[in-house]
Amino acid sequence: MLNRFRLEFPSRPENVALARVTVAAFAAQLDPTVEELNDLKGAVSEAVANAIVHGYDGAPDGIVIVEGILYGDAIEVRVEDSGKGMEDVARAMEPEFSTDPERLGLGFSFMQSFMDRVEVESSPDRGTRVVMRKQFAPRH
Amino acid sequence: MLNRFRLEFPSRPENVALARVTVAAFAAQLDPTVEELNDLKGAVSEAVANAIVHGYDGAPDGIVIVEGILYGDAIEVRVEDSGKGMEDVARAMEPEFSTDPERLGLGFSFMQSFMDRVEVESSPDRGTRVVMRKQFAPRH
Amino acid sequence: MMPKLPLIICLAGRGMAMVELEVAGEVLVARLFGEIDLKVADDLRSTLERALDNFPVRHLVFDFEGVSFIDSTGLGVILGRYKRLADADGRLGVTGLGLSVRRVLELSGILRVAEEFGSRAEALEAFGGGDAGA
Amino acid sequence: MMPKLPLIICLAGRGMAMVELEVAGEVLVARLFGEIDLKVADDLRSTLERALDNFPVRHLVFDFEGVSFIDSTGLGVILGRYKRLADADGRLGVTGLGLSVRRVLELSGILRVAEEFGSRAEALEAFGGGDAGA
Ligand SMILES: Nc1ncnc2c1ncn2[C@@H]1O[C@H](COP(=O)(O)OP(=O)(O)O)[C@@H](O)[C@H]1O
Ligand SMILES: Nc1ncnc2c1ncn2[C@@H]1O[C@H](COP(=O)(O)OP(=O)(O)O)[C@@H](O)[C@H]1O
Repeated sequence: MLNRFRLEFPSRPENVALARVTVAAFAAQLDPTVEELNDLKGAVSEAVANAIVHGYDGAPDGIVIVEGILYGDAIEVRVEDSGKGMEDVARAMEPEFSTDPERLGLGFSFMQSFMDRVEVESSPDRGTRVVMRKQFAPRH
Repeated sequence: MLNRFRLEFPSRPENVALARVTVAAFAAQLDPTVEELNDLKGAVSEAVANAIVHGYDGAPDGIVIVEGILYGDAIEVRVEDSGKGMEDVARAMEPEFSTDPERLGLGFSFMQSFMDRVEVESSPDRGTRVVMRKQFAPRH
Repeated sequence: MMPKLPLIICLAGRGMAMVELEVAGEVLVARLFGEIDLKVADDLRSTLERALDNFPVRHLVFDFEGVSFIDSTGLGVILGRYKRLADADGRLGVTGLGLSVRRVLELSGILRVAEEFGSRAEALEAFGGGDAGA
Repeated sequence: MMPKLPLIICLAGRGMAMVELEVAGEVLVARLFGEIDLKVADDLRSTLERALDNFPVRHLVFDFEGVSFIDSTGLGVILGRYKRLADADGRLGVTGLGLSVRRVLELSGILRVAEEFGSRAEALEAFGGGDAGA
């Protein structure tokens, strides 16, 4: 059986750090470099912040689910909310597209820079799932 | 709504550290002292190691669940397995009682030293749940 | 002449300073600390806004030396404040960039807009903020 | 005279040394590193057993300086190895105790059995292990 975890928490801003730390501690089993770990934390932060800010519109009582799975030297991270979802994922993923003028619209771009692959499934009123994968440089 | 989390992972030895780090990151929201955090990590380590070693007899494919809830300046941590359980919890909790000659039988004693309260529910073949509580010194 | 502003310290949550502000002449210098993410974004934004409302600031300097992590939410707060000043020829200075902070400043394009300095003192000198923060 | 054993380094998982062993005369000195919990317990146990099987060790010294965490699983590995030697008047030395390690050594009663030293060299001198590890 592959190693994996599932973490659930309410959509409170202070839990973005919880998600980052948990994913980093899990990924530490692959002995990643500091840069790889920073990238991973960055991607998790973007996805979880989006779940809270957009998915649940900042309400603190939504449930965010973060899962991690190790495949050899690669990690897959899934971030899921049951929030408002998106009509047009492709549009949302365009750099500098944001529905919030206070934000940069760079969350998905950052995830794509930090990880090797980013897939987003979303449906309006049902929620959003972001599945990201990163291959670490083999350390053997 | 109180802040809380739920973490699930398979009963692999490397996940004891994952549980420690996640609980510590969650508890960090209360700004605990280094000693309080060390105690908390120690208690989590004992309970999760027990779930793996005793609950699942070292098999790596059982599911361990760790939950944390913040109540004001206190934290409650629950560690749960669906493993073999115990006939006699009171006996198991006696200092230096162990069913494994390679172990010290001090796990529950440590949990009791590290936390303010430790409650154990267990039933043979159903599993075990350890509920622990620790009040942090107010930091305001 | 603007009086030098006594240090403003803004606390993030329980006891951790997330930003320290100083106004020197027309320059607002913000030293950031810790993890700049959604948790501190609202407080950081309103602290900076209050300073911009109350002092005739033209230029902004951010010192990231104490920052261990920042994401696009945190960068949005910074860029948003700079936008208030950019139309009036305001300048944005950054200093103290560690590896991970530099990476996201680069990715976000902020490093194309901002001027990087070796220290707060250098930034202040360049922006005409006098000797504060030296 | 026993030859001084070349350093044995035992790797825990991917690249992190969890214990370094040295035999000096009748003393086995183990420097522990990192988090000593269930993850490394089996490897640590068998590494120590192998050393005890292959060298005429009477006394044990554990240096905890590099240890950031240890739980009762880890302590069990240490005490279990010491039990092999205790009947033959073996002595147990500990050194490098940080706050958290000291706390669990105290709670477990190990500090009542073990002798604490200021350094590995002092322990070796007390146990007659010659100049190794100095
Ligand atoms: N989990 C989500 N739920 C609903 N909408 C989302 C979610 N994540 C992203 N979006 C939408 O996609 C847009 C772009 O996201 P992103 O690139 O992260 O930029 P930003 O968060 O700065 O707006 C958001 O403005 C939002 O409209
Ligand atoms: N999660 C569990 N499932 C089944 N049995 C358990 C569990 N936790 C503890 N026990 C039983 O209680 C005993 C005492 O536990 P503990 O005080 O932690 O000491 P140790 O783990 O060193 O044996 C164990 O030896 C085991 O028989």
